[in-house]
This record gives sequence, structure tokens and C-alpha cells, in this order.
Amino acid sequence: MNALTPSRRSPGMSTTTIVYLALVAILVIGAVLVSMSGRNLFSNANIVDLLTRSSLLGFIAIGQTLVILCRSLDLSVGYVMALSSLIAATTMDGQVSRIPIAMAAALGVAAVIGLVNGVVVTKLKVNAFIATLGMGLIIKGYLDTNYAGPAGDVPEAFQSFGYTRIGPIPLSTIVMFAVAAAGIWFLHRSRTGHHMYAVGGDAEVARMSGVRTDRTVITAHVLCALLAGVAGLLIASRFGTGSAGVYDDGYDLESIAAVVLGGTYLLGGRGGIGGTVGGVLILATLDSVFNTLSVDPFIKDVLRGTIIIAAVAVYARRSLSGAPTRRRFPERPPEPDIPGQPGDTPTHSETGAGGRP
Amino acid sequence: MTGGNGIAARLRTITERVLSGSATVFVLLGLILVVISVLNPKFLEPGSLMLFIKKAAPLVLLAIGQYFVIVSGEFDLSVGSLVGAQVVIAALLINGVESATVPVILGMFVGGALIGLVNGLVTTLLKVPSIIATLGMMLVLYGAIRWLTGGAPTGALSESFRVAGRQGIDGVPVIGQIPWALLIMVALGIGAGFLMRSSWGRTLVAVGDNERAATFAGARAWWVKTSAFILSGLLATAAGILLGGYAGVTAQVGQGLEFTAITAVVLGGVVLGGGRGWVVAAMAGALTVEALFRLFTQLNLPSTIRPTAQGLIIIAAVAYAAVDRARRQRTPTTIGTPRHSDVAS
Amino acid sequence: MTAALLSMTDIQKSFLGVQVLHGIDLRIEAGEVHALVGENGAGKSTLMKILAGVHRADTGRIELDGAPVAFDHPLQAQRAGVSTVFQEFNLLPDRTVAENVYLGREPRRRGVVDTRRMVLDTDALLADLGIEGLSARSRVRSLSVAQQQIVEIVKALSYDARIISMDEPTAALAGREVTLLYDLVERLKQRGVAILYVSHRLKEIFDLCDRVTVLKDGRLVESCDIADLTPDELVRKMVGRPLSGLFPPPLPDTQVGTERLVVSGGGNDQLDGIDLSVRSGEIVGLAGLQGSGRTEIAHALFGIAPFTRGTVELDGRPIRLRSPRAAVRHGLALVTEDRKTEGLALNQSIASNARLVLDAVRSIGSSRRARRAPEILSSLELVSRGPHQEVRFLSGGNQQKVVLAKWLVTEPGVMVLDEPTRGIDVGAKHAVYSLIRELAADGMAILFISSELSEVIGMSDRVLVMRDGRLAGQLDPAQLSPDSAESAVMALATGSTETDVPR
Amino acid sequence: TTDSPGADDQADPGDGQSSDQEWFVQADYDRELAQRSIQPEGDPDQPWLQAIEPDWVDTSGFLNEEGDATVCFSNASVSNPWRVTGWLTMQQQVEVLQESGDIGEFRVSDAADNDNQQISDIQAFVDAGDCDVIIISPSTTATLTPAVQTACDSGVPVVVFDRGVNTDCAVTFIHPIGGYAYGADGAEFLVENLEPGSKVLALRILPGVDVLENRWAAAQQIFAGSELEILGNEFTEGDGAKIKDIVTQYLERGDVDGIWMDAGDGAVAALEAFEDFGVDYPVMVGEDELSFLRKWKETGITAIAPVYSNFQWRTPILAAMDILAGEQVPAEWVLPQSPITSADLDEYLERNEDMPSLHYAKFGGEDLPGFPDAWRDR
Ligand SMILES: Nc1ncnc2c1ncn2[C@@H]1O[C@H](COP(=O)(O)OP(=O)(O)OP(=O)(O)O)[C@@H](O)[C@H]1O
Ligand SMILES: Nc1ncnc2c1ncn2[C@@H]1O[C@H](COP(=O)(O)OP(=O)(O)OP(=O)(O)O)[C@@H](O)[C@H]1O
Ligand SMILES: [Mg+2]
Ligand SMILES: [Mg+2]
Repeated sequence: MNALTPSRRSPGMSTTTIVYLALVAILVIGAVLVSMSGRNLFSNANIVDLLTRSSLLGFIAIGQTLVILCRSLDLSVGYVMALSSLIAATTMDGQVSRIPIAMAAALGVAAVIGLVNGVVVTKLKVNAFIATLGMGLIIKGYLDTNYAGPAGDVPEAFQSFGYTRIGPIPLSTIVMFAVAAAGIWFLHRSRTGHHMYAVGGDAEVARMSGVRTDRTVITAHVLCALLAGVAGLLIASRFGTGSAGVYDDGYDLESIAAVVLGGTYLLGGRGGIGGTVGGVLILATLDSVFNTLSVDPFIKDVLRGTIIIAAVAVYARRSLSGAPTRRRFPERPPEPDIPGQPGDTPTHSETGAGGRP
Repeated sequence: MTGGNGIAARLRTITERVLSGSATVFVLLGLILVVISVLNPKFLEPGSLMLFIKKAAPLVLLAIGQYFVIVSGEFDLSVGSLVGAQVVIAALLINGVESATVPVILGMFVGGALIGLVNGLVTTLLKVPSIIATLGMMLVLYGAIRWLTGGAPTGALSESFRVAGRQGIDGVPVIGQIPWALLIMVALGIGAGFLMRSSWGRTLVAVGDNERAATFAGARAWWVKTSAFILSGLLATAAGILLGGYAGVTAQVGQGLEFTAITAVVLGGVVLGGGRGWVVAAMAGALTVEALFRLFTQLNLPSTIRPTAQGLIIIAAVAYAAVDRARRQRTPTTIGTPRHSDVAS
Repeated sequence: MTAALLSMTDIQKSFLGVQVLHGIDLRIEAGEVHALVGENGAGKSTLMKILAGVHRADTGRIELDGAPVAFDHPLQAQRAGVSTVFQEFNLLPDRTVAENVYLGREPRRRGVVDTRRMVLDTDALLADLGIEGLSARSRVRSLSVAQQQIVEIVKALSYDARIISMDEPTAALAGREVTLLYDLVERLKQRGVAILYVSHRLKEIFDLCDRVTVLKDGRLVESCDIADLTPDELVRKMVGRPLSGLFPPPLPDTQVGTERLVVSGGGNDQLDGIDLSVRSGEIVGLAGLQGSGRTEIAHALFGIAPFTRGTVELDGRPIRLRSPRAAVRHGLALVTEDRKTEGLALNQSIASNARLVLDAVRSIGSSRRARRAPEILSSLELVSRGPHQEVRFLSGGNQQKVVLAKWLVTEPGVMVLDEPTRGIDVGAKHAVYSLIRELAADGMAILFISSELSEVIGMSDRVLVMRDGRLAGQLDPAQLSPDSAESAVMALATGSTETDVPR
Repeated sequence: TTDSPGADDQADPGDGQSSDQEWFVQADYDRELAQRSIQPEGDPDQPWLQAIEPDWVDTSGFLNEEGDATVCFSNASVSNPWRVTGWLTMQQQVEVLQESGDIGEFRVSDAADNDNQQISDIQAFVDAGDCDVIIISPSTTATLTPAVQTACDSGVPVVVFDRGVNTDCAVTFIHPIGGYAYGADGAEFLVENLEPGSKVLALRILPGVDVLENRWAAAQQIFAGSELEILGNEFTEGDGAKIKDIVTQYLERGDVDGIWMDAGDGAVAALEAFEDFGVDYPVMVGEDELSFLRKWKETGITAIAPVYSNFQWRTPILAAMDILAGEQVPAEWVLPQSPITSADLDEYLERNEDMPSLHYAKFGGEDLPGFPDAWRDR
């Protein structure tokens, strides 16, 4: 059991690798099943479909990764997305000239909501689960009261964000990957990024070391809400109008699932955006496969549930309980133990993975 | 050290508990009830109080179950769809046949326990974070049940099935009717209270607080947690029986209850992440949530704006409790995450 | 007189209405090593945390070079040149050594974190302190307790501080590392750095320190040159009463009986060829360097990382210890080396921690035994605000006492103590020693792991010495004469000689 | 049920004000109320083929001889009993046509009420390029418009039914009369059957769904012209427990003489609230869901069951066949929609005798070979 093994583990990288291995596995299996039904999973149509599906969830999941790394959580993303789509659409009101302010307004509001989330979590010390659940309800009330149904009108020019394609790759997906890259860079190369890992790992230690923990968590929440806002823009551009309805499409939980599928540790401090993108692609692949096989919608849910659990189980055990230190007396033929190897201690070897019960 | 005599000590624990975050919920509950009864004195009549309890009982049971899981450091997001599944299956199997009622109910409890068992084992043995494990279970149940019934509930519940949630002991002086729901709720509440004072309960809290230490002390952490999930499954089943009894089968039954239940438990001052909290307060939390809904209708608040009010009140209450706790026991570890917390998967 | 480098005057502090510091004064000159001693709960750590800006004093003045300062945040203290090695570890297990050392002040080039420089600088620091086998890139999680402690110290140094306070820095260290720390401190003195040094190990205090300040129950007892004191006087000032000889002799009615626990050929992936036996009434010491595998033996016996080879017999009957639960059921007890992560449920009350094992492993007599908890706790001289206080509010030492109590109530037949006196003050240490003697007298078999050689030698009937996962040898009562023993143990531990363990 | 012809929805509520008026378009209101009394063209025994005031469009351009066509259906969801019933009917209809070789492959994607998902689904159909006809049941009116437009532009004939979209590019748009008519049927019944000054409670499912808003808007219109007192309108998500609780609370505060619902889900729970509270039943507006019809019969209450014709799920398939056969179809195919009254209650009860309680009486599949098993044992 995890509680029994000394909590030492090999670097997070390896988890991400597993995520992509899982993705490949699912792609292969999916491809086989689809081809058995006489179709081709990698047909242009399906690739487009797969990528389009991934972009929306992608934006949200990337943001979710940041808050989860900080040992927080955001259950209000769905509502922020809905709100932002409405603000954008109603502000644009069909005029190309108003696209910029509309985007600014939507993202601005989203950021403010993120700020509030962050402040409530850090300063008022409300558990993020409840804080953001509550924030979600607050927005819901506002939406239900003020937007009875779809509203606003998005000009063609902006709809292109949702529909343009470069080759088989939708523009929105390219943007999503760009954002992901930026996020990865941010986590590895900015102080705030480093501090997010620190705060998630152990807020007290971070504080003692002079990290402004609250500010870090708040930043994460703002960024997360911003990305939910971007998702809202994507929605608006695809719907040609704003829609309150999207809030109960379950993106909140799905994004968390994607993050965890991506190998990020729910209790913060480990993981990264690279994995999350993998997680998102896994979920999108499942949807595409189910669709091309036109699986019964209810069975779909059953399968998704099972596969999510299974996939996480595959590497949860490994990534949580760490590899032991140098195994002095290996039962099996000894794995190469490379003392003093760069980036490694005499006592610590990545190859020792899972050597213990 | 001073080992005060039994009663004094017990009183001390109670007060300490009430002080440590639980106070808010009782105050809030009292407040809401007062406001309601000012708006509508009829509410205080035993009759309508009983009707209120009838409605609230299922959530209270769910809150108890959720409490066990949360205090052990986990989540159970599957209870909502479990309640739904139970009611729909009951309707499907009973299909109006009185004689089928009892066997089906027994079957439901077995089923509930099994779902809990799976949740528990997936969480403890497969090391899948419980949010994900139970989220997956939520999807599976949701899909499975609709697949089974072709999308919409079929069949019908028998009258005897509905007794627990709908009837009561009639002809009681003053009160008129004591709902079975009330008795069941109280009985299970007391049961839970004692359970938490048993060694199982103490171990459960210890595991939620520091799984590693508890394991080193000889606790079977995996089993203790799993049994918490099983209890949650059983209580969800009981809640399903009350709910189905109260209102019969509709396609939506149970939807979203998991979040309401968690909210209730947290309102009760139980700390997400485990190791702290009092089951009685969790039950009070459930009553508070229900009272809140009731208050909104009394105020004739436009339905659309209610979620906003609900969100604000919940955040405010939890924030108050949290800041309060923080103020009362300032210590390096309140903001910091205790080092052991990273072994609790 | 000239302004001292640091002077703290009339510091008062209370937690939840309980005053834990009553008007403490403290003066430290540049280049001086200043010892801060006192019993568990005396207020040492609290005073340090105030200096470090973790807590804020209720009243009192802090001056650096005569200029008054007030730190609300560790960062301010560090900026002012005051850095601290706290009693609890303050590292992020999942980040690298470099990331930990520079946490909060990552070096940047053009606004971007310069990871390369971060690593180089850290390696430089390590080299500068003459530490090998520790890479700036390795994750802290993969380090031994000792190595982690060293990273802590390196981190504190990296602020090029003028004052460094260390709260029990050697608590987790043995032999080699302690000496490493010694010349580290020397070097800092040369640089004119002042050091505030908290330790319960008298030897270190007399080896290292120039002045000493003694606290008792949050009050200042006295502050004087170490030269003016003998160890006994110091102890008397700390405890308020003289302690009859540090290690109590075996109780008269103790008789070493039959072999109770016998391990033959025990091994797993950290251990090999472990042959040891503990008789009832016997105290067997287990010595060795940090990382030599003593804890592994404890864990193996307790079924945490069980033996995969060899046999274990209890009272002559072969048993399989596959889990801590099984071990507890067989009447074993393990006082783990790390109380915070392995010993205690920090948010629970003293009372419920004390009966944790009884609750976790239900058995006949549990409730009867639970009733003995208060008595046992008081016999350990626990300082607390009653059985309902949460243990996280206890001082380090008092927490350790709760751990001991938790096991004693189970009335075990075999007790494995891994660093039982780590971070415990002299007074309490003495209590623990006599307790161990009593247990032995009651016929309990005791395996006693410690990094404090004097302690192992002073208390044990036999001493086994570990080296790199194997038993390097053993010293019989005859060889345990205080003078020669220490060198003999070190010789075995470091492998300069080899003697076979008699079967 | 939460389904509607979006033809009603041109309003733009985005101005941030939700006066219910924004859901009220006088012209549409008048048209729908009028359509109720117009005799539809076609065989009354096949209401799913009847059409009110059709204007026929020529589809010869889509003629496709070789039969066994690939029919692609993008479904919003089967997330409520009404849609489930309809979906069963549609599948049965398809089977018949597959037997006869008119339909080859019937390709379905279900968007589970997720607009974005459905946009992708439709996109996928278009990209796949081998659909002979695309049938769409949009999950929301406005949001699906661009996707439907793309489908039309791909040159494949498009059939839209149930909810509409803000484009008439589809070859035909099939729907029953609509939400105003539905809402009015119930409201008028209450006005006729209640004393002036009686108290009416309005129970609604969700805010913001065009059809439901239309039903409520029409009801308000009619109540406004009456002496009935509206106690309040509450959202229930169709959850029996909520409905029962809310009704109980209103009873605690005073009498309730009539109940208007924008959809029948949970009508039974509402009636039970009266039973458990020990007061007389109200005048009731439900829906043609069997659980309600049976309760109605058993309690003998004064009630009406407005109908949102479930048989419309058959029509799109048949329309698709007509189009592929090059026969003309109505541009807007308005199906009849008439409530069930005490007069024809018994008839519908015994027609659907062994159907499950969440089945819809006017599902119009009685003549399909699969009847009754396909609907009974699901
Ligand atoms: N955060 C806190 N909240 C409440 N009480 C505290 C807190 N920190 C310390 N105390 C109390 O203050 C007193 C002094 O604690 P402190 O840790 O300074 O003792 P110490 O001298 O370091 O003991 P040890 O040698 O065991 O570490 C103890 O009685 C402890 O219970
Ligand atoms: N040279 C080493 N450097 C770092 N870690 C080591 C080394 N050798 C062993 N380890 C591992 O580090 C941990 C600490 O060593 P361990 O506690 O087992 O030895 P010990 O003799 O018990 O030392 P202590 O009890 O003082 O910690 C053990 O789990 C061991 O596997
Ligand atoms: Mg201390
Ligand atoms: Mg050790």
C-alpha cells in the first residue's frame, strides 16, 4: 500500500510519458475497432472531429491544471464559460468593429470572477470545492435571471475562430496548443510558475521561504477563469450567439477528469500541462471513436466512466507511491544503479520503480 | 496531564467540537427557522414541521453517508446517481406488485453496499483519487440505468414501498402524524453518533487525518475507508427509498444530490480532506440547506435568482466558520498542508 | 556598552490565551555561537519563530545593530540577514534541491527563471561546504533524513545571513554528519556569522557554543558563558533539579530470560543476512550511520517492508509479519523515527492519539488498557493543556511522549524504539530511560535504535552495529565500557574492522 | 418536455432584461391559436402525415433512385421520457423502411444536450460526405443555426424537426403547432373551469428554454385577461420531490384551486401533495404522459392534458423518403396538436393500456409492426 512505501518517487516526467502511451494505446485500439466496422478513425473527417472536440475542453483543462497544481480546484468554469459567451455575443451584436471590446469585456469579467474565487479561497479560507461551487451558483442565478436562452449575435468574422481550418487542423485547436505551450513555458520559466508547484506541494513551506502564497493561488484562479473565458469565446464563435445552456454540459468535472488523466496530482505540487493535453486528447478520442461506432448514448457514459477510472488506475499507483531508494539487495537481477549520474543521487535511481509492495 | 472525569470530559469534547467550526451551522439553522416562522407562523405548527422533515430526511441521510466518506479524507460523488438508480430499479422490478416490495428493498441495500464496495476498493487499492473514482461511478450508474430502462423509468412503485417516505404513525395527539421518515432519520442519526464514538469511528477519523500513522498503528486503512464508502452506499439506498416513497418515480430523481449533500456536510463544519468534523453538525447542515430552500419560497424570491442567494449564503457561512477557526487556533499548520497529507491518496 | 548584533528584549508571547514566553531577553554578538536550551515546551522554538518572523511577539523589542526591527514575514527576516533552520523540515519533496534552496528567490535573467544558474549556484554552495554525493538536481524526496537536514542548512546559508538560528539541527544526524555540521559551524564563525543553536545534546553545546541561554517554562533562567558552567550545572538549570546519573542502571529485579524475538537470515531489498535475537528483559541496541538500514530493520520487523528472506520466531514459534496489524497482534510495538508523518494524527486530541492503536486493532482488554492512558502520559511528564488538546499544538518533545504512550498502553511484549529520544529534552529523556528499564524489568524485549552513541551504549545490554544493510558486528556487555565502546562502534559502523556476529 | 418549434423564437433576450414579454411575439401567438381550429390536410388516421396550411416545395433536385439510402440523424438527446418515446417510434419507422430496402444505413449521433457536441456531430456528417439526407433535431434554436447552415450548404437535403433554427435553408422543417398553443390550451381550460378569483399555481421546468417560455408567455397572456389569481410560478426541474414540496408549501399558506404546468413531468407528484395535505384536488393541467392520464382517470379530477405531438418523430423519416423520391413536401410542415380532454381520455387510456407510465399517449406508432413490444419492454 502507498501508505507503507517510503514516499520517494522518480521525476514527474515519467507520468506524462505514461499518459501519452495510454493515449497511443487508446488510439490504436480505437482505430482497430473502427476499422472492423469498416471505417477509418484517421480519416480527415474524424481527425477534424477529434481535434475540434479537444479544443474547447483543452482551454478549460489547462486552466484547471494551474489551480489543481496549487492544491485548489475550480468548479465554476462551466458558468464562467457560459457568461463569457453571452457577454461576448451580446456586446458584439453582429458588428465586426465591436469584436475587440467584446473580447476584452468577456475576458475581463472572467478574470474578475477568477480573482474573487482566489480571494475567497485564500483570504476567507473557504475550501476551493465549496467556494467555486458557490460561485457557480451565483453566476447561474445571474444567467437564469438575465439571459432566458441564447442571446447576442456574433459576426461571421469572429465565427471563423470556431470554424476556420488549416488543413485538417481547426484554428481553435491550434490556439489551444499555443496556449498549452505558453502554459508549460510559464510553469517552468516564470517565478510564479515555480511558486505554484511550491504552494501546491506545501503552502507552509512556500510561505516560510518567502513565497507570497495567496498571490500565487489567486493568480492561478484568475488564469483558470480567463481560460474558461476563452472557452466561452470559442462557444460564442461556434454558436454564433451566446448561450447560458452550456453551463450544465459538465465541463467542470470533465476538465478535472482530464487533468487527473493527465497525471497531475489532485493534491497539488506534481504534474503539468503537457499531461493534461494528453488527458484531453484521450477523452476526445473516446468520443470520436464512440461516435464513429455510433455507440448507444447510455453505453457511452458507462464506457467513459469505466475507461477514465481504468486509465487513472493504470498509473495512479505508480505516480503516487514512489520508487524506493537504491535497492541494496535486489531479488531480481540488479537493475543498473548509476551513482553520481547527473541529476541523480547515489541512492536514488529511476529504474528502481515499483520495487516494493 | 489532567484526565477530567468522564462527563466533564465529554462536555468538553462537545463544546470544543461546537466551537471548532460547527457553531455556525446551528446558529444559521436557528436563524433561518426563526425567519421562516416569522414570515409564516403556520410553519411552526407540528403538522407542517413534520412535512418539512419528510422532505428533508433523504438529504439528512445522504449527509450522514457523505460525512463518513469525507471525514476519512475522500469524496463520494456517486450518491446522486445511486439514489436515482435505486429508485428507478425499484420501480422496474416491483412494477406495482406489492409482494415484490420487501425482496426488492433488500436487493437495493445489497446493491448499494456493492457500489460502495467498488468505490472504496477502486479508491484504496487501485489508488484512484476518490473524486475521479466516484465521478466515474456516477457516469457508469447514470448510463447503465438509462440503458437498462431504455432511457426513461418504467414500471411503478408499490404502495407499501412508498410507506416509509410518505406515511407515518397517524392519529398522534397534537402532532397528528409522525412520519416514518422522521423516526428513520433520528434512529440512523443516533446510530451514526455512536458509530463515530466506537473504535471504528475513531480509526476512521485518524485515517482521514494521517493515513500513514494510522496504518503504522495497525489500522487497515483500506478497509476502514472502504467501509465508509459502503455505509455511504447504504445510506444513499435508504435515502432513495425515502425519496421514492415521498414523490414516486420521475426521470430526474436524485440528480445533483451529491453536491447538495457535500455542501450540507461542509456547512456542518466538516473539513474536506478529512480528520475533522462532527456527524451531528453534518446532519444539521443538511437541515440548514433544506430550510434555506424553504425560506426562498416563503420570501417569494424569484426562482431564477435563488441559486445566487444560495451560493452567497453558503460561501458566507463557510467563510465565517473557516476564518473563525483560523482565528481561534492560529498555528503554522493551518495554512500549511501537513506533510503527511501527501500519502493520503 | 556597544549594541549587540542581535538583542531581543522582554519578549512575551501567548497562544490562545496561554502565555508561553514571559519577557525573554537575548543578546548575541557577531561571530558567537549561542546555545538556547531548555526542556520540551520551554519555548525555544517559539522564540526562534519570533526571531524568524513566523510568529509575532505580543510585546518586546528586537534590535539588529541597535536598530529596532519588526518581522511579520520570514522573508523580511531573511532580507535583514536572519535565517533559520526550523525544527520541522521545510522542504518540498517533489522539487529538486536547487529549486528548494532558491525557492522564493529564483535567479532570473531577463525576467525569466534561469534554471541553469540556479543549479550551478547550488552545486557551488554544496561544494563550498564540502558535501559530496548530493546533486542540486535530485529530488528531495529521494534523499535520506540526513541529506534532507543538510539541504535545510544549505538553504539557510544561501541567504548569506548574519544570524543563523538552528533548531535541533542534529536531531536527525549521526556520527559523520554531526562532525560535518561541526566544522560548518566553525567556518561560519570565521565569517563572523552569529549562530543561535538549539539542541538537547549537551555534548554539542559544550563542544560548539560560546554562550548559553537557559529557558524554563517560557521564563529566562539565565544567560552566561558556557565556560562558567559544568554539564551538571546546566542540566540542573534546565530541569530545576539535579538528575542522578544520566543513564539509570538496570532495575535490580530485571532478569534476562529466554529468547523472545529471533530473526535468522532475514533480508529484503534493503537488508541482507540479518541474524538477531532479543531476550525478554533484554535491551538490545542497534547502532549505525545514517542510512545504514536500522530503520529498515524496524520496518521489516513491523511488516511495513517485510523480510522477503529468512525466518522470524516469536517465543519459539515461527511467525509471518506481513503487515503492521499482524505485528501489533503479535504484541510488537514500533516507535517510529518520524513522529509527525508516521506517529501521530496531528489534528486529533492527545487522548484519541493515545488510544489509536487500541482502536485500530480491537482486542479484548482494549477498553481496560485505554483507561491507563492518562496515568501513562503523566508518568511521561507530558506538558499539555489537558487530554483534549490537539497534538499539533504540542512542542516537539511532548508530541514524542504521546507516541510513546500510544504504544505503552498496548502492553507489548516486544518493543522497537527507532530514535525514541529524538528531540526530547534531558528531563524527559531521563524519564524515557527509566521507563525503558522498567519495561525490561517487566520482561519486555526491547530493540533500541539510536544515533546517539552514548545513549545506545549507556542503555543497552548488547549493541548490534549496522553497515549498509548488513549487521557489521556486535558488542557484548564486556566490550561496553563507556570509554572504549564509542570508538569500537564507529569502527564497526564505518567498516574499519570486521567481527562476526555470534549465532 | 422541453421541446419546441423554435419558429416561435425570434426574440433576443440578450438585453439583460427578462420581462416575459421578450418571449411573446403577438403574430406567432395569434397564428398558433388560429391553427388549432384549422382542419389539417391529409388522412386523420395518420396525423403524422397531416399538415396545416402547407405550401409545397419541389424536391426533384434531390431525387435518388438506387434506394437503400444512408440516412444520418443528429439527435439533440434522449434525455427525457418524451424524447425517449419519440426515439423509439422513429427507430420502428426506420426498421420498416430498412425491410423495404428504402433505407440502407441509419447513422445516428446523440449530442446528450450538448450544443457544441451536436455542432461537431453535424460537422462530422458533412465531412464524412456519404449521407444521402441529414435529419436534425436541434438541441437549441439559435446556437445550432450555423451548423445547420453548413449542412444545407453541403448540398445534402436537410430535414429539421421539433425545435427549429433561425434559417429556412432546410428542405422542410417539421413541428407541431407549437408552444403558444400548448400553453393556451391549459390556461383557457383553467379559466373556463375555475370561479373568478380562484388561485392558480404555475409550475415550470426550467428558465430559458424557448418552448417552455412560449408556453408560459401564452398562459400569462390568457390569465391576464381573466380574474384568476396567479399565486406564483416556480421552477421544479420536473423533479417530483421538488414539485411535491413546493405545492405543499403553497398549501400551507392557503388554498390552491388550480395548477398550470408547462410540462406534465411530475404532475402526479403535484396531485399527491394535495392528497397528503388532505385537501381537495385542484383543477389540473398535465400532459399526455400516461402516469398523469391514469391518475386522472383514477381520481376523476377536472383536468386537461395538453399535447405536444409526440408522433412528430415519425414524420422526418417519411419526409426524408419523400425528398429522396423527389416528391414535394411542405416547406414548413405543421403537424396537428390537440389536447386530450375528459371526452377522449378513456380512448387513449385503453389504446396505451400496457404502456409504461412515462409513455406518451399520442405517440402514433400503433400501426408499426413493432407495436406494442418495442415501447412496452424497452
Ligand atoms: N502554534 C501554537 N499554538 C499553540 N500553542 C503552541 C504553538 N506553538 C507552541 N505552542 C506551545 O508553546 C510552548 C512552547 O513550545 P516550543 O515548541 O517553543 O517548545 P520547545 O522549547 O521548542 O520544545 P521542544 O524542545 O520539544 O521543541 C509549548 O507548550 C507548546 O505547546
Ligand atoms: N547512503 C544513503 N543516502 C541516502 N539514503 C539512504 C542511504 N542509504 C540508505 N538510504 C535510505 O534512506 C533512508 C534512511 O536511512 P535509514 O533510516 O534506513 O537508516 P538508519 O540507519 O535507520 O538511519 P536513521 O534511522 O538515522 O534514519 C532509508 O530508507 C534508506 O533506504
Ligand atoms: Mg522546539
Ligand atoms: Mg532510521
